[in-house]
Amino acid sequence: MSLSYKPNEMMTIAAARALRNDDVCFVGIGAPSAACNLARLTHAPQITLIYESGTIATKPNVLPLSIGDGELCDTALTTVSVPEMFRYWLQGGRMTVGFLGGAQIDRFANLNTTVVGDYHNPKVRLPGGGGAPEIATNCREIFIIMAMGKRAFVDKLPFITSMGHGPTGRERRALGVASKGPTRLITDYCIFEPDPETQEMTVVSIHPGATREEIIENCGWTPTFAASVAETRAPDALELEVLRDIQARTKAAHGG
Amino acid sequence: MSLSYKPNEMMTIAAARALRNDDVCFVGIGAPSAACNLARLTHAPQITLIYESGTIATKPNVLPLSIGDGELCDTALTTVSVPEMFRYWLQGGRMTVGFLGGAQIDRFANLNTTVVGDYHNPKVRLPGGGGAPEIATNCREIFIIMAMGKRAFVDKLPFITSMGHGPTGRERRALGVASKGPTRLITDYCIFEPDPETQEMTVVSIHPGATREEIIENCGWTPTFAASVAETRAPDALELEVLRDIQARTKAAHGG
Amino acid sequence: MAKFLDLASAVEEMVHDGDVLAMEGFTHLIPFAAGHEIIRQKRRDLTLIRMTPDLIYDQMIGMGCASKLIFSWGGNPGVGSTHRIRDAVENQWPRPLAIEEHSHAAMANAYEAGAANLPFAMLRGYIGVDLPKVNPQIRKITCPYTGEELATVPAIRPDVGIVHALRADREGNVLLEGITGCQKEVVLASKRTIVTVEEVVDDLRASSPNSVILPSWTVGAVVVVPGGSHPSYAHGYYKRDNSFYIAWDKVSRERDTFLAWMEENVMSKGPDAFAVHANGGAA
Amino acid sequence: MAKFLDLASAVEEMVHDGDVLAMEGFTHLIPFAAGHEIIRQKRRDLTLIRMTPDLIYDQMIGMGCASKLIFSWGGNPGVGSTHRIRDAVENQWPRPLAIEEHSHAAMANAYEAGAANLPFAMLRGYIGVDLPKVNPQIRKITCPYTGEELATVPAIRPDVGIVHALRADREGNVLLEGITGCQKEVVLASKRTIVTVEEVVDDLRASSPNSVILPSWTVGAVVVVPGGSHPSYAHGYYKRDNSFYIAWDKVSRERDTFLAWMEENVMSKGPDAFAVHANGGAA
Repeated sequence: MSLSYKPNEMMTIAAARALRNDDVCFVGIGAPSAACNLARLTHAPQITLIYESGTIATKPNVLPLSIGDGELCDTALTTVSVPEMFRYWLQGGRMTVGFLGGAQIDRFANLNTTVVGDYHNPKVRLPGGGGAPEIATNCREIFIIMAMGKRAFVDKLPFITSMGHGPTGRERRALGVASKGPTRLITDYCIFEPDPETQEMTVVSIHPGATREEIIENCGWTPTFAASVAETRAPDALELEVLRDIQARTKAAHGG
Repeated sequence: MSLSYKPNEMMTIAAARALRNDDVCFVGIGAPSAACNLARLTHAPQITLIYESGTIATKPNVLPLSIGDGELCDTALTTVSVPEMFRYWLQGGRMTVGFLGGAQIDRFANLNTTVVGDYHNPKVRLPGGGGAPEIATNCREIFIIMAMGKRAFVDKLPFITSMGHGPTGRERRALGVASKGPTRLITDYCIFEPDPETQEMTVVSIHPGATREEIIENCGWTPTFAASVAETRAPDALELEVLRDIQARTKAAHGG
Repeated sequence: MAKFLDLASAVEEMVHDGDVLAMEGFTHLIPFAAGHEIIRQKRRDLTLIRMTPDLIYDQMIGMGCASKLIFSWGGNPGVGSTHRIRDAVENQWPRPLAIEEHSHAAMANAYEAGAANLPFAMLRGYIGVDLPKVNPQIRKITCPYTGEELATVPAIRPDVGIVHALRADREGNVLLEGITGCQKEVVLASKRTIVTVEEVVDDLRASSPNSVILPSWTVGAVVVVPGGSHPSYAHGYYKRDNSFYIAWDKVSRERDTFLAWMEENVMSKGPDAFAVHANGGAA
Repeated sequence: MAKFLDLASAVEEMVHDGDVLAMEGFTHLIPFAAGHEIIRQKRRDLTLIRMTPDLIYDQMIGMGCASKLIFSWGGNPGVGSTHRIRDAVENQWPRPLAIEEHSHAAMANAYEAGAANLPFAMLRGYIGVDLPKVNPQIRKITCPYTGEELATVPAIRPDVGIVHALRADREGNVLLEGITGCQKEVVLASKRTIVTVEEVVDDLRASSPNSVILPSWTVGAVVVVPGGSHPSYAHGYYKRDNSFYIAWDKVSRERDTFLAWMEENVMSKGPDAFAVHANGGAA
């Protein structure tokens, strides 16, 4: 008997699976936070989650609405100042994984969360980079979670807020950045990984029920598919239950 | 009836009197620590004493042997890390007074606590600068407490560990250092203050019973006396009692 | 030594038109009551500095207090846009707003450098990104030992720094606990400072010898405003009002609903209006 | 994740001949037991880093473990000289000792830069003094905004960092409290680390949400050595043995009394010998 679930749930669950028990993860708010906590509550109970508000090894019972909800501090091993967080912990190179989302992404996993249109005369002003520019280079590798769509997956970014593999896929290495950059892009249709040669994000796994045509349709560039594309394992009952549980607790807690 | 006391006690008491109730004082170990705590226990109960171990607004009952005795932390308002102490508190420019001692001093109140003889082939290796080089420039003014003698009060320092007014009295200003530097030098015979023109440390007050001849005899340069030289007020009963009390408690506590 | 003042007097004395003003609190302890007082006193041409402008600057900018914003992430956390800031940037309403934009890491370092009395901060950052192309304050320096290049930003040294804290003792020593953000740095980096607190107590009840405490002589004015951080929160006093953040999206989306809300909840109220939130239960 | 090891195994695994080794603890929490184990294991050619070499490096240098010392204040605090260090510097006994000398401010900043993964530290320091003339590692940098010159020193990134802490939990998370010195920085700046602790407990008993805690995954080896900081001290466990510091002056003044003391108290003992000091009463 197959379970019923939404594409968004598949995305979060696929993202959670990418995390390992011994990861030290710098968590962005929203979908990354849901994925990281799902991992912690299922296969990776020892994972260390760190939020930029300074909370280290936090174990929230409800998902925070903001990056600094009291729940994060109350359940943390310890909480440090924000300058210390960015200096000793992020720049210190202690994070194995940085988990990012964004408004727009290109084929080399560069992200834009700053502006659509001209920077000085914007069409749409987005929130800005926050921690992302330094998360992108100081974590050992980057996972990105984003729902697909032509306005989000674009051929050319109007602004690079945080670097993936660079505008042509070569700049990251050329700049001498030692960390790996985006190694996985998890969407609501599929999973991308960088091609070892070109660094272009390439479809390596398609979620059950999704098609190549849908992926092409929702992507602003012509996506490349790996020689061998897997089918993503469908969510199992435990994954769905834990995810829905924490989301229900979260909704009740935030009273939104 | 006059009280009996030692020159060393007069020195500590004269130094304590220089401190004000609203001073924030960076305290060196030894004689400075005794003077600062004597001030706190007599005329300056609100004085803020800070030790480089990170202890802020500490109120020790016994004088610490080291700069980081537990007593300092136990009685402090709060204790910060040593990098924070040197960055936010000392370099931050928050100290009104830095209190220093030294092995050797010259007429412009430059201090040597590093080496006698050639640096690379030393005759006597002294402890080194510790906090002094930056205390000397980052505190608003500097008080120095040192017992006189020809080996300590020298015509030319073999090594400048911390700057007073500079080798010729002009360098401090020329380097653009905004803080005042040494404004008072308290010894077991007298008190020196810098001449407003030349910055040479000049005798402005002689302790009861001490003579100009003794001062000249115990000074490695020919000391200048101010046009009007005062007589230092002798220790009063309270000052002596409090000083001897804390020193007795200290001796008992350290078991030395 | 810190002076104990009421909020109106503290803002009158410390905050002037044209000041560079930093109001910090990273999600936690955001000084909303002080922001409202600045709006009521109609300060103008402020340069506002905050890593996350949050609703407090959305309100101040929407009410016309600021001519410039220095920031690193400008949304309503977990909800969406700060509409009033967007309206100012995109449509110059109610007045034009210049922006100077950084990353969180750069701003955290810039506060740290300000507290440490350094003229600038350096970081391993801004690599391969576009912000340095549009922000000339982001520069480079070369390590004198390894030849590596590092990004630099100017230290933040505000005219005025305002933070909210948990409590003060009778001498004006101030205790912070929980998510302390950049609040210590802001107070130490600013020329003048206001600290609003939940309460004044005989004993600070510092839980650790290493508690985050600002000595009285580092603080300009201490102002007691129970609940003064709402809809942000105060660790151990009351929780973040996440439902308010969610509701703000609708209030702030249009100019008229925003102005009506401000009239009702800010212009015609005083700091006492925050007290009701102090009784919202322990966080 | 931190491994729980006995002291001999931890030193064997982590500390090698020729290593750059920092053992910190600013008066408080100096890791004496670990120093003694290094002496027993006869490590050689170490570059030793400590702000205040204190008796621990007097002992290690007197026993011939080091070829270089990086420091900022080299006395026996409140007592006088560290005679064994002086003998090494002045008379090359038992072997020559190169020195690299800094100020406290510079070293504190250099540890901080190491923890922050920066290649160097900058400070307002070394103004008008002679140390830069004899230490070529002290250099200058110009502020890209104001043109001011600041002093620089290289970041400290030791091969091995060793500190003593109060306690660890069963996962290897480590708690510090009281005078924490540069200990967090040393652990975060070092490639390999050993943390000796007074005890292992089920619950760290952190008194504050902002307690100074090193997560298990930042620590290489955790070693339980009750009393392992004596004659330094452990906040809440036992006090500084000031009389030992005073007595050391006489023990260390002559080579033969020093060697006899080391034979009796270090070479023929093990880490268990420190346990007696753990029962000296709460600090």
